[in-house]
Amino acid sequence: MASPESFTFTVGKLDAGMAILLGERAHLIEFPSILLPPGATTGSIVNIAVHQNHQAERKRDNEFWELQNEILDTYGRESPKNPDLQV
Amino acid sequence: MASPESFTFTVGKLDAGMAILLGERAHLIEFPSILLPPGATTGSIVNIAVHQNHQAERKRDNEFWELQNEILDTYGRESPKNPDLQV
Amino acid sequence: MAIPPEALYKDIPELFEIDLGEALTARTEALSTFRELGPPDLCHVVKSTGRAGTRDLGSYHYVSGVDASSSASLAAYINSLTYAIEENPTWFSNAAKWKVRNGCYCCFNAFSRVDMRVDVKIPGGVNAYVIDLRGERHEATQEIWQETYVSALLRAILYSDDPTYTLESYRKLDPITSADGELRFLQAAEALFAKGWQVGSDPEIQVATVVSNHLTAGIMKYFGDSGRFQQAANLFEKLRVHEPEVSSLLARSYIGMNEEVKAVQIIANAMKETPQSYTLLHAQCDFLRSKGKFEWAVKLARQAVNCAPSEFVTWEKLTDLYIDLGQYDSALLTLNSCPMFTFNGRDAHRTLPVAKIHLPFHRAIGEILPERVKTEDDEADPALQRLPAPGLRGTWARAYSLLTRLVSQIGWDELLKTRSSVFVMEEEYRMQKAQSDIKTVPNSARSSSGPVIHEDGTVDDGSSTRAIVSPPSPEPAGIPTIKISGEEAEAGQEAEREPDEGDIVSTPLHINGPNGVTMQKPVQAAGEDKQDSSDITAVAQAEPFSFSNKRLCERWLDNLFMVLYEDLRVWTIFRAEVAHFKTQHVAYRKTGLEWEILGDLGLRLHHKEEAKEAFQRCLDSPRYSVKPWLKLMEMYSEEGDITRTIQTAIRAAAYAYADYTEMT
Amino acid sequence: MAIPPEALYKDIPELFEIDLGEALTARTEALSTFRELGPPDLCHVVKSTGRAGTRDLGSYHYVSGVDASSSASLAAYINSLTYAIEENPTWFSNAAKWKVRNGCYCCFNAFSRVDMRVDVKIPGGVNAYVIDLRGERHEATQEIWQETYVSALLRAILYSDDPTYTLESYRKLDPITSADGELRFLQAAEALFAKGWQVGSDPEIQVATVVSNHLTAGIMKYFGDSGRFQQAANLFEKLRVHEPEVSSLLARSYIGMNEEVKAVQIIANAMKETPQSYTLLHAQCDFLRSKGKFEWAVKLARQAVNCAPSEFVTWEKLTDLYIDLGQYDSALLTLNSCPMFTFNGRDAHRTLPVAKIHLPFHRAIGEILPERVKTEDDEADPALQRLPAPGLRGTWARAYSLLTRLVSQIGWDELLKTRSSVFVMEEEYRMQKAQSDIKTVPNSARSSSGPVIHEDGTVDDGSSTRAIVSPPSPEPAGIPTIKISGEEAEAGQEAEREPDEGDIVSTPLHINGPNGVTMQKPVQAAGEDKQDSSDITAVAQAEPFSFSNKRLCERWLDNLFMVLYEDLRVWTIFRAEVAHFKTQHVAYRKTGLEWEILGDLGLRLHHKEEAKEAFQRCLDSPRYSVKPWLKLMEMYSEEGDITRTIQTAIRAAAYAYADYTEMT
Repeated sequence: MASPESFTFTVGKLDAGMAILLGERAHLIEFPSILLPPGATTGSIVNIAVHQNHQAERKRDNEFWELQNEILDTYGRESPKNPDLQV
Repeated sequence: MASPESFTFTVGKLDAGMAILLGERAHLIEFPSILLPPGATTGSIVNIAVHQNHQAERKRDNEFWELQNEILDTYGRESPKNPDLQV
Repeated sequence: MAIPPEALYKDIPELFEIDLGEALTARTEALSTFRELGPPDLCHVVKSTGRAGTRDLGSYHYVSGVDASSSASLAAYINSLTYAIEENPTWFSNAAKWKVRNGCYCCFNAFSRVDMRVDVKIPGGVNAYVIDLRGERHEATQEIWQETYVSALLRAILYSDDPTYTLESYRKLDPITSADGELRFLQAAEALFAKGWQVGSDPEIQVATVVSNHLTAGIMKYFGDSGRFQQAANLFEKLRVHEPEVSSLLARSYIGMNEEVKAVQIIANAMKETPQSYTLLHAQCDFLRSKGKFEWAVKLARQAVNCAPSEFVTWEKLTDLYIDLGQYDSALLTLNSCPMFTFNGRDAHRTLPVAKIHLPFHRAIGEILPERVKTEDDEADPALQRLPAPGLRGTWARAYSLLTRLVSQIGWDELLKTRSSVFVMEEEYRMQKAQSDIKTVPNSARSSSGPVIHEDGTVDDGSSTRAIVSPPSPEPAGIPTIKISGEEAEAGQEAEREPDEGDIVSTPLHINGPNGVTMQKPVQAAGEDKQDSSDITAVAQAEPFSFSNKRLCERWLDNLFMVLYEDLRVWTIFRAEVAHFKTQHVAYRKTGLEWEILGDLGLRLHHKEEAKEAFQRCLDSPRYSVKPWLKLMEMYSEEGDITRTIQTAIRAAAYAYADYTEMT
Repeated sequence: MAIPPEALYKDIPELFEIDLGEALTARTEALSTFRELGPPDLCHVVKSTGRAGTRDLGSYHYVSGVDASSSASLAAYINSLTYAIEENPTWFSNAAKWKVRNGCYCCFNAFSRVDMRVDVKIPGGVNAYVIDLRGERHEATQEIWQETYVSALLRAILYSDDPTYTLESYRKLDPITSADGELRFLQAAEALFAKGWQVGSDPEIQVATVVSNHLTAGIMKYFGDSGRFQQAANLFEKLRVHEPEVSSLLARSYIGMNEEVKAVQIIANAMKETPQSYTLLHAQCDFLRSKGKFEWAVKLARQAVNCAPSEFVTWEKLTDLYIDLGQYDSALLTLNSCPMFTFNGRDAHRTLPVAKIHLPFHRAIGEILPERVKTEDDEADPALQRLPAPGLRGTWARAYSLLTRLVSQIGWDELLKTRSSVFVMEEEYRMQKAQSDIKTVPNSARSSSGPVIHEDGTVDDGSSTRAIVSPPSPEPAGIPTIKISGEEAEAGQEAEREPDEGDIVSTPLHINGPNGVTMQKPVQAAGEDKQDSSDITAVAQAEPFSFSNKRLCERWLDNLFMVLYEDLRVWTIFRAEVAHFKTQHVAYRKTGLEWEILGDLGLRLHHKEEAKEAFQRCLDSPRYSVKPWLKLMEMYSEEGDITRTIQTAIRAAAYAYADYTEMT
């Protein structure tokens, strides 16, 4: 079963770090308080929507492999030559 | 400072119950895995948006006070009368 | 060292010290371990002959119900002990005359967390002082005395008839013996009410509040047990002016007085001031429940959970209501979300080795009771004695009670079906995980994140930090290891239950469920802390579940299912035996203790009639045990059978008297 | 019981048992407590005269470096002890002739978690068997022998020069004395490589992996210390076929051989197979760092954190790089996110009371060294001895090291500014909370949710469940209570630091910072577990923070700031004194131990030159201590001062020899 687009929870308890959110069917979760909207208090109802950001993933992966290539180009192409000693 | 509309995190570690999400500036949070999209894995980037649902709050509060009124009407209006004994 | 008989009390139990004063020292050292109300009062005396060469004796006992409102009243108690020593059997005897030389009464003040001490020299003076948690002495103030007085009263009220609270040499006096005493109690309770949260609360309460604590529990119990709520109501009327939440107690008092309309109005008004108070919501909820208005009640219970999601009692109430409504899925899911609290038990003294224990016993009352000696009636089949359920305490006991209620309504098979429809089962979990592992995880990463699994199957999961790894659920204190006839419950192992050696039946019988269907052993559910099971490798790259409509089962709840399985298995065997012997017209024999255990088992599983029969069978044997009488007393009382209630009450009172409870 | 001198070993340290065989029993009982590599081998013998009436003596010592690949090699060691007993001083003496009657060698197999035992009777047979964690005997297989051999080698490599590992009567032999021995080690390591994770890992590693464990650490140390990476590289070349992650070790080996291009290529190729391996990312990261390519390195370090957020080392590396880059805000925030692990220390034997300790000491080597007796040079000012930093272990020690690096770059004042700009400070937190409390919370709810706060300020926060309340951060093991001249650090209390009685200066001096600015004592930051501070009432209805750009400071990090403050305070006073005495042309006197402590302090704070001076001053005193020589040896070595390096190395070797390290 696919997850819904958005979850609805009631704020049950609020601390500096974590909040307890209560959902339907006795669902209880710990949720980081810092993600809640500024006005949220005990008893508030919040909607939470989580989506995958495929575009950002692609961008990040591209940057990573570009960096790998740069490293390889810079440091992995040639072995140092023996110095040519003039006697 | 007001919270932004949406937060972006990278999934760092995934367990059956909780996931570790990593944000900018070494921000680290524990997040309920059940709220993540079905395809999310370690390394996925997710956007999280949390909004207060004022409408649902009003609806809930209205229902609560209606219930209170019903209870009061049903059980709190009259004291039982002494039975009228016919001798 | 031999204790001469002429040094003993006539009627009072006592323990003789090995080293003089060690009981006081031990109590002082233990003070900082008292978290709540503290243990009963300690009364220590030094007995002496006054003769040179005879060693003084240190003797102590525990006592509750003594008026601890002033040094004079405590000194009076110690003085009363001087007349309590055994008289010389012959007046002209040359045996030494023992007297109480001095005494020290210790009474824990749970509000200020100090020990009140009264030293009495006989003859001589009275010296009262306070010992704090670091063992330092202080002056006692009038406020301290009041707090001490109330602390002592609460212990007397709450500990005296608590069957789980046993203490050697514990003397129980009636704490309040006059209307005047009652008035003083009420006045003191009013003065200290705002501090009530400091004395702690029931084990099922996470955070003591001004209305959920031992003080309020003591008040409600004292007046509730005697059905005289008027005084309590008067008290709460005054208090709710400052504390709107007190309305929940006031409302309950009025309901106890059959003043329902008034109670409803009080709740409605208070609700406007404190709509977030779960105690208030519960008071309203209980009322509606008593009227059968479950739909309304469940809404309030849900609201209470929202207000206090960290409290066990809010989830418990909601679960109960889902059972009332027949919503068993929701009941199980709600039960699964109950927070479990470590069970600490009552504050206790440290037990010391003693030179002698003296427990005087009188024939007069003893003639009604059986001999207090161990006989074969005190033996029982190991299978009965090792049932894990009696070991449950606190929140686990209460959660188990919900589970047994559930099973008594829908039956074992239906319960298992419900369970597997709401919780992820072991096999599903493993298959799901296995697939993810194969798809996403490179070879080397398999053992790189998650616990280190050794070849021998043990798991070394290292230390984790708070923010990174969720700590495992606390090990349910009080649930013993479950052994099913010596065989460990294996995860994923589904097997027809076969009784073998060690079961209570000597002849192998099939285990028949209530409908004649064979009873299935429960499959293990996939729990939150399955990460550390040796058969599942935890992997960082594992995908999340796609069962979004199913929940992970808490480990403690899984354990309770196994406890329930044990109870049901034994019960089923027992009933099958009874039926079998009946059809054979053979007498079914059990020892007194076995009948007692079976009675408890029947009660746990809500089989009242069979439990009653079992307790009645207890009485056929001359076993010294008060429990059957107490249980039968409760049952007859509920049935309205006055005659039998009184008969059993008399016997229960006799047992209490033999255990140093003095009724006035 | 007196131990006759003729029963003692000539050269080997030993402990004599009170009860015969108790050392073996104690080890068997402790087996299940060994979590990782286990303790050094135990060699127990029974000495006897053979005469009737003379009691046998039980003697044991610890030893590492013995070849544990077969019962024959262990038996050979025990046999060697028969020649080690003191000769009779006069041959015609009538004193009893003591002999080793039998011996038992115990060697812990960390892979299979069993103890290998070899019993030898002299004269007589050899009996080898395995004792498992439950104390049961088993047959030894060839595989078990191989694992035992490697376990013993790893202990010899990793424990022998670990200055924090002290053990009485510990004899250290060279584990590998020939090229053949080295080859055998490599072959065994290859065979057991896949099981390496079972032997555990460094205290800073949360989860041992196939490339992060004591086996890989031992290999890298053994070959790395001698700069002979070729053999290690050969081994890893073979292994990486099965385990791509091994490429990280291979690459490090090539870098150690100055084959950088090859290393880079290996990493690049392996990265394609296992891009999620943090060890691989770190190998690349370290290489780039050595080239000064910090911008590239930090990207890899960030990626490593994403892959392994539960590992301390990934956050540590990232923090280091932010310091390299001068991004101090990010450094502090990253440091704050480091997971902290409980420090367990090395597996240890249980210390038993002994009848006698025999530590033979020879004049020949002793002439180079000072007298091994306690003198006033072993005394030190209490202020120096109570510095908390030396007590730090594991992840806390490493995190502290990052903090001192940070402060050495930006200075104390700048560090405090950075701190208060990224973390919520106590006062801000309290004001924010206080406002929320006043606005939103009705009177009765104040004490209704959150910990119960007693009148005396103690807090009873009750038990919580995993899902409901986050458990408090684990108390950092090893950080002692910080007392600043006896005064507790008070939250929100900002005060000019004034030295008083107990400080190392006798004359009061101002504490001057490096720039002549007075040093400020740090204000406490608002931590995650502030909920249980008595001055802040936790309230369910509290609003969340509006400081979304500020973070809550972890309690352990706050503690480390206080530790740092202590270190800096003492250092500042010390340097001020030095300057003062110099201008007065008065000799600045300190004891040997004090100079040693000041040297350590200087090193911690990255003041190398001053630390070197302090250690040199240690040498002026005749104090028996190897530390100054070791530290100076490292410093001279880094400076390339060959002569001095050798001189100090000779002295360090002399100390090691006097401590029963036998060099071949």
